[in-house]
Amino acid sequence: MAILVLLPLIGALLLAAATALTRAHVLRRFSAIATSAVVLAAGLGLSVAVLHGSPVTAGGLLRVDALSAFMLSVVGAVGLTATWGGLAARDVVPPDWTYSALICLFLGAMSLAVLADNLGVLWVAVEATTVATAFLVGHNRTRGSLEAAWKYVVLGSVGVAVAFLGLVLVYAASVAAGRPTLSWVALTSSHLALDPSLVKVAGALAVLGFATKAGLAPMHSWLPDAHSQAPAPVSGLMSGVLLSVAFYAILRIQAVVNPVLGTGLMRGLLVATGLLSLAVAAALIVRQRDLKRMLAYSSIEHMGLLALAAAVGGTVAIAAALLHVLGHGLAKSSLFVVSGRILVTEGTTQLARIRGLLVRHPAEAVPYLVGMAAMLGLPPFTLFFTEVAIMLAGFQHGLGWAMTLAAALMLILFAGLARPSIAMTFGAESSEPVAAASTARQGPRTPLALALGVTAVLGFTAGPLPTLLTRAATLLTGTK
Amino acid sequence: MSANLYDQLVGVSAGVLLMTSVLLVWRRSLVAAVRLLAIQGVALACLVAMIGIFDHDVQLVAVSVLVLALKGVALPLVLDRSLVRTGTLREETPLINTTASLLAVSALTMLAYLVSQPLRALRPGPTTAAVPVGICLVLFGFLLLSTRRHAISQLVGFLVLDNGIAAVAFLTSGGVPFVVELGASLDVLLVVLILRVFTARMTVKFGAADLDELKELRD
Amino acid sequence: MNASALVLATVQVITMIVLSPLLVGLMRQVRARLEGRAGSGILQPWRDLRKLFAKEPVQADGTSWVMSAGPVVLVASSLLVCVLVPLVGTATFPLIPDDLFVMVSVLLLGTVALALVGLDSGSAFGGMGSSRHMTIAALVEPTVLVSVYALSIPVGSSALSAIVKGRLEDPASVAAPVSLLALVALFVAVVAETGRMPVDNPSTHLELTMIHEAMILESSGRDLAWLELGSWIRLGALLGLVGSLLAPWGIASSMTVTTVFVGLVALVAKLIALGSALAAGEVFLAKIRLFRVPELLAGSFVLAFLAVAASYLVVGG
Amino acid sequence: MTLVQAGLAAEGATTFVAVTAAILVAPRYRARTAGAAIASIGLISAATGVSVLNGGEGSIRLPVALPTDPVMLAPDRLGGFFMVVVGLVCAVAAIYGISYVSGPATSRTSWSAMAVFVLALQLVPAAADVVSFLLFWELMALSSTALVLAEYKTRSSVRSSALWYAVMTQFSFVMILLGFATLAGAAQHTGFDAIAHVTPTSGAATFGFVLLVIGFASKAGIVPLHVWLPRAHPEAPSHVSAVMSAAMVKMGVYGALLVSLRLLPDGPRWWGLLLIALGAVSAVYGILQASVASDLKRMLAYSTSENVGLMFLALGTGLLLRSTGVSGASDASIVACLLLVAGHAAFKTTLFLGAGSILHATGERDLDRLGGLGTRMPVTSWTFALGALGAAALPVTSGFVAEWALLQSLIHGARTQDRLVAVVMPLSVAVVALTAGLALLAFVKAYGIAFLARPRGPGAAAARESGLAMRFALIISACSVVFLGLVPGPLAAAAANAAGLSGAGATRWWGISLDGVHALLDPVALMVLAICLAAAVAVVSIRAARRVPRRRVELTWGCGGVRVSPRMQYTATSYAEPLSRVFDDALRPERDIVVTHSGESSYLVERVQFRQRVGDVVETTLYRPAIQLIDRIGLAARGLQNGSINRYLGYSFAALLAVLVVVSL
Repeated sequence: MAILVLLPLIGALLLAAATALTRAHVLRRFSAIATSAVVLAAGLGLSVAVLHGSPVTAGGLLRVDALSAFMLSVVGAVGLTATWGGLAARDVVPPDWTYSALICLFLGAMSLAVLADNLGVLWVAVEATTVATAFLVGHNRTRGSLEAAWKYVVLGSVGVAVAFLGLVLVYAASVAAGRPTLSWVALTSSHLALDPSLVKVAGALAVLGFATKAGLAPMHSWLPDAHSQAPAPVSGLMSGVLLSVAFYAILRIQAVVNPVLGTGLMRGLLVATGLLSLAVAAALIVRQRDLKRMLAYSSIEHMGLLALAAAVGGTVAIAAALLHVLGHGLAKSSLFVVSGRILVTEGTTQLARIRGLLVRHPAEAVPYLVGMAAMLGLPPFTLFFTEVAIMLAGFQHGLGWAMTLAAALMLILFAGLARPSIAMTFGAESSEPVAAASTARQGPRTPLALALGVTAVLGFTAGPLPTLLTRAATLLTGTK
Repeated sequence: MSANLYDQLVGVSAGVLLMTSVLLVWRRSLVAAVRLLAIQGVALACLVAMIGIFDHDVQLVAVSVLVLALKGVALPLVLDRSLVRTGTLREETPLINTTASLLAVSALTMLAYLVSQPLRALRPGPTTAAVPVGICLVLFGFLLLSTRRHAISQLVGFLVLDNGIAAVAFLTSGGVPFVVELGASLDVLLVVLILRVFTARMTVKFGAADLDELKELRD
Repeated sequence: MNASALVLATVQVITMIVLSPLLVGLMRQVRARLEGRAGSGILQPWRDLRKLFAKEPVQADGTSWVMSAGPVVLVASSLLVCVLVPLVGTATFPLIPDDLFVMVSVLLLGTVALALVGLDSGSAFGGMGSSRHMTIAALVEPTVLVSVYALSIPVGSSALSAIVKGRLEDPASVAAPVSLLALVALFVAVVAETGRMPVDNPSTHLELTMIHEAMILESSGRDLAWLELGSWIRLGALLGLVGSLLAPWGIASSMTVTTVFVGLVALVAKLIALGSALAAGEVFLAKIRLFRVPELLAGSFVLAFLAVAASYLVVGG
Repeated sequence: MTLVQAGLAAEGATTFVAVTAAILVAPRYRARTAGAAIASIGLISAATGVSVLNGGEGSIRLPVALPTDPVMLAPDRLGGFFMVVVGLVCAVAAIYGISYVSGPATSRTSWSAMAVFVLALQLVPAAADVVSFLLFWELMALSSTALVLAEYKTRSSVRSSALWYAVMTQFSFVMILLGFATLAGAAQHTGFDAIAHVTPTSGAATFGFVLLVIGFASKAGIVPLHVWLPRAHPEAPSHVSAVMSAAMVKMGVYGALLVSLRLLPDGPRWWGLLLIALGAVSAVYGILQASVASDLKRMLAYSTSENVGLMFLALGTGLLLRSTGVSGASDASIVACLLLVAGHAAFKTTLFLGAGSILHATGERDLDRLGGLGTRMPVTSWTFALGALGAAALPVTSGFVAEWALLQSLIHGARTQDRLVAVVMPLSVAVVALTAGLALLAFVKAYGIAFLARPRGPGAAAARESGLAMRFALIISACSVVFLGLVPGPLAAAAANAAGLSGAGATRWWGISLDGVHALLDPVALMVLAICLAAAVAVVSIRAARRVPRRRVELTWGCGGVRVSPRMQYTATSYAEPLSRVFDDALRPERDIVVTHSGESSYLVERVQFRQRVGDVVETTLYRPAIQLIDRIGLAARGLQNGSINRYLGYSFAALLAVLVVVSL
């Protein structure tokens, strides 16, 4: 079992190293996909293992419980969607080696983040993702990408540094409690008397820091720039999982803090940032001009919703949040992949200049529409169930007012997303003929079909998935 | 060494940390900023070393060497090199003028003391008494970051912030576990290197490392 | 009960067929005399009908079966109203409520037929008349319903016969302010519905002012005859209704030959009285502008509504 | 496995078949196979509904990936009633669609969407808990939006209509979600049975009720939430608009009934007043707009919001009277509400399908360009005429019976000392009467202008009768209008059964009797009487016709022998002109008249141009400003992300300081 835990890390490192050293075409093309496949396989394997047994540990610092296993699978699945979907067709030259290697490292870092039992290691991994993605964001070497990369690195690392301060204080608290540790299990174990006033500061700082990586307002500012400038698969990865990994960190912190302080502090922080994120997303999507920025803001919206779910707490809400992470990751990464293809065929991501897509490039319009429907939380897609469940749970846990506000903002967001989507896809404008080359250069369709199909049926799955989600949720909430 | 001397030394190095960071906010010359940063790194290293010696913690002494190498030597050098490459030696007017930022500094210091109250209450002692300095560094670093317009001075601000966190770590609990410490410093080093590369690219693209150039991406 | 209802129905239908042309003749005669003309005699409408039946109907291109079917429907609906409304007696079919709403909608069936005839003619005037006619009908309906509603409150039933009976048994209610208000309102509504002065001038020859005449402009021969007869019967029936509500005396509440005869006589008396009164009034009135008509109707509606409110104040203490 | 379970499962299976058929079958046969499958979905659900009404029970639990309360389908009687109505409508519409959809609408997507749409429509009334209700509700919204978009290639106006529709329907969804969430939060469970235990006087109940009413009202097209209706109905393919108007809108009514009868029975009396007010306003406003509209389908859409208004009014009256203690009349008015539902379903289906045939044959929706279709399209003409009779509530049609019942309950409801009722009832009577009168005008206009006299445009002149399936569907639905009018008894009994009331039933199995108000109506007898009289008249006239036959001439009277061209006929616009003048303030029509004088004298007029457009007052005064406001906010908000990294860091710094202050206080 331990090998399963180490597999994703080792696999990622090896593949990255191999790509960097040999720089072989095949590796440059496929190493990223292979890495995601490995991660996914490990995630699924571990999920099964966790379901049938106790948490799997390896080397003291790594420990896999239901939550980690689920998140690992999410990383793998979304990674597969993004990388495979981002795979350019044969006639294009494969990406250069740094690109592929860095993506491998990126995936490895995220896997480490969700596998780590030690909050310190978790932090290191999250910071490592910043390092790994810095050059990916700046990959296009345009003026814009450079600017985006700079903002991303500075804002990201500063925010994460704040989180580190929080962790330091947590450690201090544990030292004061007589058992110096950063291990999550140890910290959540009830017989560790942490000093409340210290934990209060620590928890607040940690959440604030990781919220930066999670793209929650008001620390979200790096997100639209980075997402719009990075290559489509990278944007997909960042929006699909990176944010969620940071959110995972927040969940872990919350699980440490709540037993000590009660739910008050975390709830306050999360509700505030969640509503603020929704508000920012709504305000900036209304008059949005760029497709990828629009998608980025929709990510902010969904992170805000997740924050609200975390604030609500309780098994149903947390389980819904986790499922939401998966659904959002799959759909959003598909959408970013499509946006990349639109950029290829249309030569722009400006909403005003994309028209009549359904007539001219159905292969792009159809997945776009399906993905957007999933984003908007329409049935049968997963997000419908999760959003409804979060709302209901919110009202049952006395956060009705926040949910009402959130619903109002999400209505505006619905309009803001639906308007450009309808405008760019529907319409008879088939003025310029379809470029023959462009159809050839569109990437594979299977990954998108798979991802969106999974999102569509996931809500209706009975059996192992609910159990896994419930266990993960109970891990965090402590309630049985 | 005696507890008294220990207290003295801790106080002195903490003072140096605070002094340097205030000067960093004050001065606008980038060269001076890098030098001050180096001094700060050294002071931090001394602090760590002293705590290590006082607690007879060999690992911590080793860490102090690492800190010295990284924060006292390596990073300032990196900055100095890129400073030479960009060629600009002075930060032109920051977003808020020096007086205002110095007032802000005092306010932030109060806040730092307020925040670190629980720590001091938890374990009274020379080290915890110096914790507010660490918080101050964090806040000053943030202040620098959000008011300075030059790439290098933002780097400086980031490093000050990092020093602050490190200081807090060592003062409160003699540093986080070694693995984490290692990973953290490695990350910081990488981040700085990356930012330096970007600075280089900027100077190539825009002819200067002026952050006002970075206003292309907007809604 | 059912048999007697059948008898009564036949009596009322036949009576109205016979009487209503005479009623119209009477009204014309009264007007003529008041205007200092000799007049053409009470029987003139019957002569007109005979003449029209003898003439061949002329129908323009583009017109359809509606031109010939509409008039029949109009007459049928008017006759059905005669069945439903208590004119001579109050006996009713148990399963066909002589219900206010039923009565009104049967009436409207005729209105619609007339309007369609107007539209089918395909000339500008037909459409104009039909449009005006429907507008007025639409605005009249609330008044009719609410006023009869007001009358129905003391009785506790919306069946016309029940209302009339109730008023017969309790003559005090006839003079009650409620019933007076309601009756005035109803009377205005009837005037508007049947296209008399001041809403419409039945004897105009200027197309642009026509309402009813404009609709039947294209009809001729027996079509025209039916249309005329239908609207006359409807006028008679409505006046009869007002009569039985205003002065329920003499109406046959039980079915014997004598009572029915008395009822007939009473009906004739009421019709003569009301008809001549209406005609006399028309002499002193000028047709008002079409767009002043809504004001008139709004006024009558207010009266009806006041009647309802007042009746509650009375009933509810 | 009970009958109901079997029925629900069968619906699901048939839907699957329909979708696969729509996707796999070759275009030539697609319409037939998919249409047939969808029609059978409707019939199955109607059968299921019947078995539910006969006391059948059974539930299906849906698998869900979240640890929520069970997500169940278990239709109760009320749901069963709606399943029957909606199912039949869908069946007829699907049959019609078989020969209606040619070109864009026969695509895979539209047929699959149609199948899903129909399924969702059947399952909304079957839902037994919040989640499943919302699930199928939203599925219904999604699929119908796809259907509204079906003809996007031919008209660009489709896009904006679809956007309006999507946003408004999402609005209603959000309101319903919040409302249900409030109630579920109070009940701590999502099952309807659990929610039914919430005390109606509690604040949560009030909040939930208001939100739910808003949500359902906007789906039902109640003014002022109706703006999507006159946009979406015209743009959708006609059989779809028939389903939307006759079935989907009813889901809003179902929701209102669900809330006020099953979930929160005997709430405070202002709930009833609220419903009455909403209903009255939208009844009058809707029919006013309908009578001045010249686009046929737009006019039908507005008349829908009139009819739904009447349903809300009936329901509200029921609640008000119940809370006053006049149980008989209240039962009668609730039954009347259900009668209106069924009646409207019948005639509105007929009318929309008829409009579809007209559109199909002439390519015109604008009444001002139609005319003379009566001779060219006899079947359509007759069926449309019957539908119009129903919509105008004339005897003896479904609409007539329903409005008769409503008025009976209104008039007898007032047998009480209660002052409030004493004021509300007569006002309601007046509203109903005015509505009926205006409806008469509107539908005389629609039928007369479209089918009588001479064609006003080339499209109408070239019209031909429509295809077999279309005629079949038309005849079926038209017959249902008359049937429900002649034999309302069973329907009334079913309605009373569905609402769990005793106030109404059948007499002599066909006639309707409202025991609550001691009122009987035997339409057959009325019909027989009418026919006898008409026959007598007809006989006379035929005998006269033997003696003097008809003569055809070519001219109509044009003030002295001018050649009368079809352009001289009254158009729909001119027909409604007096009315639009009378209600000038409520409608605010935009008229512009350009008079060009001939050169010499300003008294001689050379040409006169007249244009009149009646917009939607609610839209211009309520929605436009709101949209502009949000737009302006969005514009201003761009300043937040002005690209300066210092500012971004400032945001983070401010957040940090704020948090530090908060935690250290």
